[in-house]
Amino acid sequence: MARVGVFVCFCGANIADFVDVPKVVEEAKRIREVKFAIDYKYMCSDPGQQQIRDAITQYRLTSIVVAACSPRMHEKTFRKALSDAGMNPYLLEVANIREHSSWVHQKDKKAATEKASDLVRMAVAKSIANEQLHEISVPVTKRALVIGGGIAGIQAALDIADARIPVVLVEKSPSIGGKMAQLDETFPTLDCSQCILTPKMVDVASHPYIELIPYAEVLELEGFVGNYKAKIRKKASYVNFKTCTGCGTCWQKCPVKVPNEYNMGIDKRKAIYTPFPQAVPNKPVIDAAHCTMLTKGKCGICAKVCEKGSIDYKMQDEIIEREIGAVVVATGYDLWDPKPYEEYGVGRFKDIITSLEFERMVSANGPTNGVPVRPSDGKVPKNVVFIKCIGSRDEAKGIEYCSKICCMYTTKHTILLHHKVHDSHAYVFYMDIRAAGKGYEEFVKKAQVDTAATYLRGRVSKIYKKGDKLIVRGEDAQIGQVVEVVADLVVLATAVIPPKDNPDLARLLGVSYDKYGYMSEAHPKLRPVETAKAGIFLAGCTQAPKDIPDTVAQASACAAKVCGIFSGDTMKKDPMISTVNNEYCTGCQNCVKVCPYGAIVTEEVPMGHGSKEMRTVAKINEGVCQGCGSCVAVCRSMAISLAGFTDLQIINEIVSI
Amino acid sequence: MITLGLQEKNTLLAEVNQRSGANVLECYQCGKCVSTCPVSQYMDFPPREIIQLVKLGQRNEVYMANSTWFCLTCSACSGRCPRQIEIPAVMEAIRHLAIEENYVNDSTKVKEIRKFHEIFLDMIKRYGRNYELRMMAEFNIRTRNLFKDMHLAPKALLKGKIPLGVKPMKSAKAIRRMYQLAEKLEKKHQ
Amino acid sequence: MKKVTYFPGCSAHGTSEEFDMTVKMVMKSLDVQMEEIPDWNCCGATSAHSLSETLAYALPLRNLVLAEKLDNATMAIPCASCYQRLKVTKVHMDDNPELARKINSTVIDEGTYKGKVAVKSMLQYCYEDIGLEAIKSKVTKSLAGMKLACYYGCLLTRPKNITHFDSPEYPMSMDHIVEALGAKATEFDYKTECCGASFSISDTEVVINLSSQILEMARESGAHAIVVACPLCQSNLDMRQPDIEKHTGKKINLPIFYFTQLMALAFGMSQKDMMFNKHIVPVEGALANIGKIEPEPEKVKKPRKAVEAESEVE
Amino acid sequence: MDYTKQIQEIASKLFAEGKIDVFVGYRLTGFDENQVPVLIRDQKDVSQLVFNDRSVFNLVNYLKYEHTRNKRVGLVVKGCDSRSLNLLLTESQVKRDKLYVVGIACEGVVDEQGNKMQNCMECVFPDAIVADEMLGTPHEVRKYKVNADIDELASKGLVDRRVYFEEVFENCIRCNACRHSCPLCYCAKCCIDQETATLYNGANTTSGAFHALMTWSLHLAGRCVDCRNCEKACPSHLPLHLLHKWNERVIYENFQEHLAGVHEGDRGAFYKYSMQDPDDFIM
Amino acid sequence: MEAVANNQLVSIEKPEIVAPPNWEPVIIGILCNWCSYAGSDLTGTSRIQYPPNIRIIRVPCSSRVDPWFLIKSLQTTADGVLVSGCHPGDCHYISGNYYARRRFLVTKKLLNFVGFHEDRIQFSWVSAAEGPKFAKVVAKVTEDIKKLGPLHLYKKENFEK
Repeated sequence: MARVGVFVCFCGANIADFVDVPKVVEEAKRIREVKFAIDYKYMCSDPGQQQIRDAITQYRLTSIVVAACSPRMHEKTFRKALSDAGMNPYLLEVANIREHSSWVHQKDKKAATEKASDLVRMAVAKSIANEQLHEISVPVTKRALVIGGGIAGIQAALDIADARIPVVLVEKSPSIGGKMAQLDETFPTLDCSQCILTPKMVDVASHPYIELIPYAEVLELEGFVGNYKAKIRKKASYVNFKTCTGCGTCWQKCPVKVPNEYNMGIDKRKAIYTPFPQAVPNKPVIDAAHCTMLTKGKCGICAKVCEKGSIDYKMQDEIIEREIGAVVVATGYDLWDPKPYEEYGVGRFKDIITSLEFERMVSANGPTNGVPVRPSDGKVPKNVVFIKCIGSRDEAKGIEYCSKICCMYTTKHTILLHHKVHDSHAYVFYMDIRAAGKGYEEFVKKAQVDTAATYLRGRVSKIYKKGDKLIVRGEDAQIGQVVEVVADLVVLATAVIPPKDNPDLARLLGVSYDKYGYMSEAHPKLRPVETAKAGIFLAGCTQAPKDIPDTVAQASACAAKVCGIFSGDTMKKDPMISTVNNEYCTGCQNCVKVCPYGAIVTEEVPMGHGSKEMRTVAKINEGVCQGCGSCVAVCRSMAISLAGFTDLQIINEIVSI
Repeated sequence: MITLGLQEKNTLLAEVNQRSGANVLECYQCGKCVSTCPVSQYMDFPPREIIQLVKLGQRNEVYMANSTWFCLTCSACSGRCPRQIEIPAVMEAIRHLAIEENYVNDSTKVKEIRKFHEIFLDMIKRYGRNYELRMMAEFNIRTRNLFKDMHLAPKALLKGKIPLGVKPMKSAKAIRRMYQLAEKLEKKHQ
Repeated sequence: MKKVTYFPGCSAHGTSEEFDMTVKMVMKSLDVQMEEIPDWNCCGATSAHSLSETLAYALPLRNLVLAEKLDNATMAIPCASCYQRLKVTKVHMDDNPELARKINSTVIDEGTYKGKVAVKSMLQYCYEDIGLEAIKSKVTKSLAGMKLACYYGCLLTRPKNITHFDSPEYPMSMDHIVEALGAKATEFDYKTECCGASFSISDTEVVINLSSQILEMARESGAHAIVVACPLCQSNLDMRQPDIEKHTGKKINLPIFYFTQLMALAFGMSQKDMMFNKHIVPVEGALANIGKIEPEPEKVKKPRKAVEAESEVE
Repeated sequence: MDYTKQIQEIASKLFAEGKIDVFVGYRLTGFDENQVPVLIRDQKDVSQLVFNDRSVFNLVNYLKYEHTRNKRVGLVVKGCDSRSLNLLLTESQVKRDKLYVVGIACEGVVDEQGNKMQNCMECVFPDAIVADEMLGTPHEVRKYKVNADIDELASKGLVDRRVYFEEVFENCIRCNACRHSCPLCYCAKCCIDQETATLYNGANTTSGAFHALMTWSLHLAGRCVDCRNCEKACPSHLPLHLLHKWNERVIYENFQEHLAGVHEGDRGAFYKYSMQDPDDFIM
Repeated sequence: MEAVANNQLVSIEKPEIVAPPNWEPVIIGILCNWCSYAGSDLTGTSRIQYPPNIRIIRVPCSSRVDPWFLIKSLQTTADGVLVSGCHPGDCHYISGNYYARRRFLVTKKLLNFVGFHEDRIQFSWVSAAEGPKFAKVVAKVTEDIKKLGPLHLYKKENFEK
């Protein structure tokens, strides 16, 4: 016979003013199973909890009902009180008589009291069916996987490795460094991007706890937090990294020229190449799509000139597996292709370039030796028009959101332009200047005052050609007039978008992503680096556009979260998960089909006791199950039940009203 | 000066949105429409400002502005609007509302434009089709500008550019009936 | 033989008689049979939708209803303004059956609107239904030597969600057609700027201002003439050209052709039928360029490369 | 439609080659022209087998009993039967390699009075979908038709329907013949008999019948293939097909024209979803 | 899709038992933990008032709701049921509500077919931020069921509370 204790809370006046608390206690006492009922001013306070603890021992209670605020508020508190008194904490039920009664029926005390009594009775009925549950502990593999080797991935990998946790860093391209390696200087301090990034890249390569796998991609991730298994494909580089010294003879002699991605296609690289001089690892790879030896079987020069014999045209992709405990996703961003801006003549006019192209031009190691030039005739431009919000904040042609960094990098570009071409003039068409950040507004002021960049408030409506100039037409809303700027060069601040394959990666990882393709954080405010899937974290622009300081901060936060998971040898997990009753299971595997986490597998069990004949039944993986109950509702034979929300508990609630 | 906060509710906004099917609240004043509009320089308020005035509920300014009459419905603005607002529809909605509520902009230009449209519609009512020469002549008479475009006339007529007659429609009656029914429908609508 | 429903529009019997004539000639030679909508009426143009929402729909709807009585899948309209009104009406009626029923009540004597005829501009019909190949095959007298600025105006490609034809900013269909005729289309950035349209009569100042910019940009592009597909554009650019020249003090002298006139020309038809005499700006100067092929500036020939396109080999 | 000879030959061949342990078919009742299912275990009994338009029962049902479990089985299936077999295969209840399926391109079967069965008149897939061997000339896939009884009942008022079904549930005697005859009801212990369910509603009452039949029809929603074994088995002659056909219609019309057991691997409408599913009934 | 339009089967259920004076319906609300239960909590913290007839049961996800909970509720204590979950696409458990939505539609139609008024079971999507919406939903459901009167159909005979 169940012995239930009921504890009704006044919550100061919050409940007591609108619900007749003594009446609720009285009603509770009339329930057969209730052996003890009491009210108190604040049940959650220490004296309140003490009453529960005392009553448990004194009345030999088998389950507890607390009628107070929402269980989302204090369920944990009261569970703690139960376990302090030596009782299984999952024998607690909370009747929510504050949010669901006293606060929402303030005009009708009688009805509110009646409802509170009903809620208590339901909780009592449910608690009778409660079972003792025990936290599940799951072993942890202490190795982290970082996907993406841009500044976010580099920072996360270094921070985790510094805590002496092994890290596997997988990078898609031949070198780590990411977008930051393409930048000339960084706002708002105008630090040289290479100067601050390269030391970190070298650290990654030499760190004893980091395994760097460049030119590779993640193929599969299975398992659950603490126990993932990742399949990684190492793309064939056709160069044996173990013997290659990175001397550079091969790429000097290679006859095939390909547009150089690192310089946004402004100049050419070879078919065997390192992306840029400071690349880490500084070993070349062969671009299989363009190498004539690999496409047509002709050439073979690099193999001839390589003294170490490191070139291997027969190399195949290799698939490796790593056991890991947590994942940091840092896949970065792409830039939006401005082709839909037909009114600007994008694609028709050579002298319209994107900001990253401009960045490469003004970069000291860039294709034009740090001087911006007009692609059409190679002349140095005088009047340069910068147009912001290309694709950003434009749901008609691009995306709805603000890309966050364009205001600042455009400001930086006006200053860099002024530095590189002293007699130039920058015109900036903007809609708003979003300069919220440390030193950002001062930086904008510097551009507007020191370099006298002309800021025009409005979106450009049309660009057309007159002679060899581009005429840029837009409204300056500040004077309410249409203005036309005669420009030599137009720079488009194109929007930040997630990498094209982000959704694929997200699906592979089992992480949700938004309509644009950014991966979704678990909570926009309180859990900004976690994903809804335990053990997978987000750093940098893979979650949303952000600048370098924010990216680095988020990467370090990810590292802290990873270290948190790895702080013990096992992890604790809520026991409210599904279990299978083998006796009833028919092995139809509907549950396997609907489980959103792949937490259900099958196993073979004997047909009957001692029987040799086997049959298939479902089996829940405790570590993976999140306790949604989807499987329970599709189980026709009612073989699966969800601890904490069993059919019996819910039916008890329904019939006891 | 415009004083805000006196109106109980911005009914203008609701009416314009309802009539046009657009939502002018989406406008974030980027001004792309203004520099796109071929006739914004002739307008009292270019499209961006008209929309802002609608948002501010300034019925008189909006209705009395010549902007809506100057709109050529060339749809260049709406094609480029980043928020995809159907600006020509907004302009049309305002124009119809102004006509219905008897706001009359009596600047010469607007009067001429309006007269032109009225004569044009009248012409269709009478003949079912447009009769260009008569149209031009009637317009000049009604706007008391007898000699406008007279310098074009000899050349145009001589070259047969503007023919002297028109092939009339057989069932002009059907058109007149359409006009009556349309009028009735619009009355009911109001 | 193709069959198509034809809606000539009021101006076909007035200012753009030459468009109407050449369309008929060209279609005949392309083996297309045109059936004129019996007893069509004016589409209402800008005036109707300036003053009355109902009439703006009712006038075109009557034509749409009449067109359904002919048994053709498509209707082709030479006048851009008529095309726009009919297409807008069609799209709105198809989207909103309630509205369609309401407007239909004003022309119920003619029948019930079903929405089964596709509405296309003559340009669209030539480009999509006839096709460049068919046009090319009829060319007997190439227009090589002529440089032409193709001017589309507002209504043929805009708004995109109504017309669903070509680019609203930088369309190329007419350019492709004139190139199929042998002429060269110039890079012309004012392709879709407005000429002033219906202000032709009511506000000449606007028309002069807007048209002059278009003419100037066409001149700048190196064109010998402008090609249009809209009677109103033609009349604004042609008839107002003397005024514009007087106003700006610059000689322009750009004849304005309908694209069908040039098609007829290239198909080797008699110049007399094309009614070039109706043009205010004389066409002879521009037509004199036919056959005068400028020698291409000779390029310094580089040694042929082994691998072209994406990559190259030194 | 009479394939008696062919089936006898096939069964005899299968036994001769040692390919099967048991053959599930039909035999005559012995006192009239109607038929009952029969399990043939020996080649010499093959002559008992018949097949014509009186072969109404869905033999797939016999795959769930011990007699056939883990044995190599030969089986005759019509269009509707094959769909239920498809479902059993998908739900891992039978192994395809242990079955030899004789598929029939079915012309429709008749009831005891010799009238064509209603479900045959509305049949969408008359030909067996799963088969090792086909008999008869194949048909084209037909258009889905809404059941005539459903149409009639749905057009009545709510009160009429309630009165109608109250009588139906009142007449149920909870004998469970329906679920025993259903090839898709193969649970070791039916949920309706489990403690949680019987706790408040186990009795043989109208409300108990209501609860049992509702749960049963929902478990078969999107899976029922309309073979009407249940109806034939029901001693109270309840119009059980109404519940199934209604669900089938709702599912067909709302969930991308889903029909049960048509595709291999398709578990039924409740085990998949689409973004286009109707949402307008939800506030 | 149109054929079983949502209003097609609704007609008035004839109440055989006349509602006693001061009769108040009992409505069972089954809410998912992450969106609707949180939303109902927000209704509370915002002090938005709604009729007191609803009794709330917490489940982890709307996909936990087995149709026979609804049948059982109507057979035993409830005059009406409301099930509420996360908006499509917002499910805490990724896809639970999509499966649930299918079951709900079929259950609702089936119960209507055998004689229950359609308003007896209702569904809603209420997010954790939609406190006011929850109050509105409850008010509407309560009002609908008050109009229908007490439910007596297939009630468990001699059921003792």
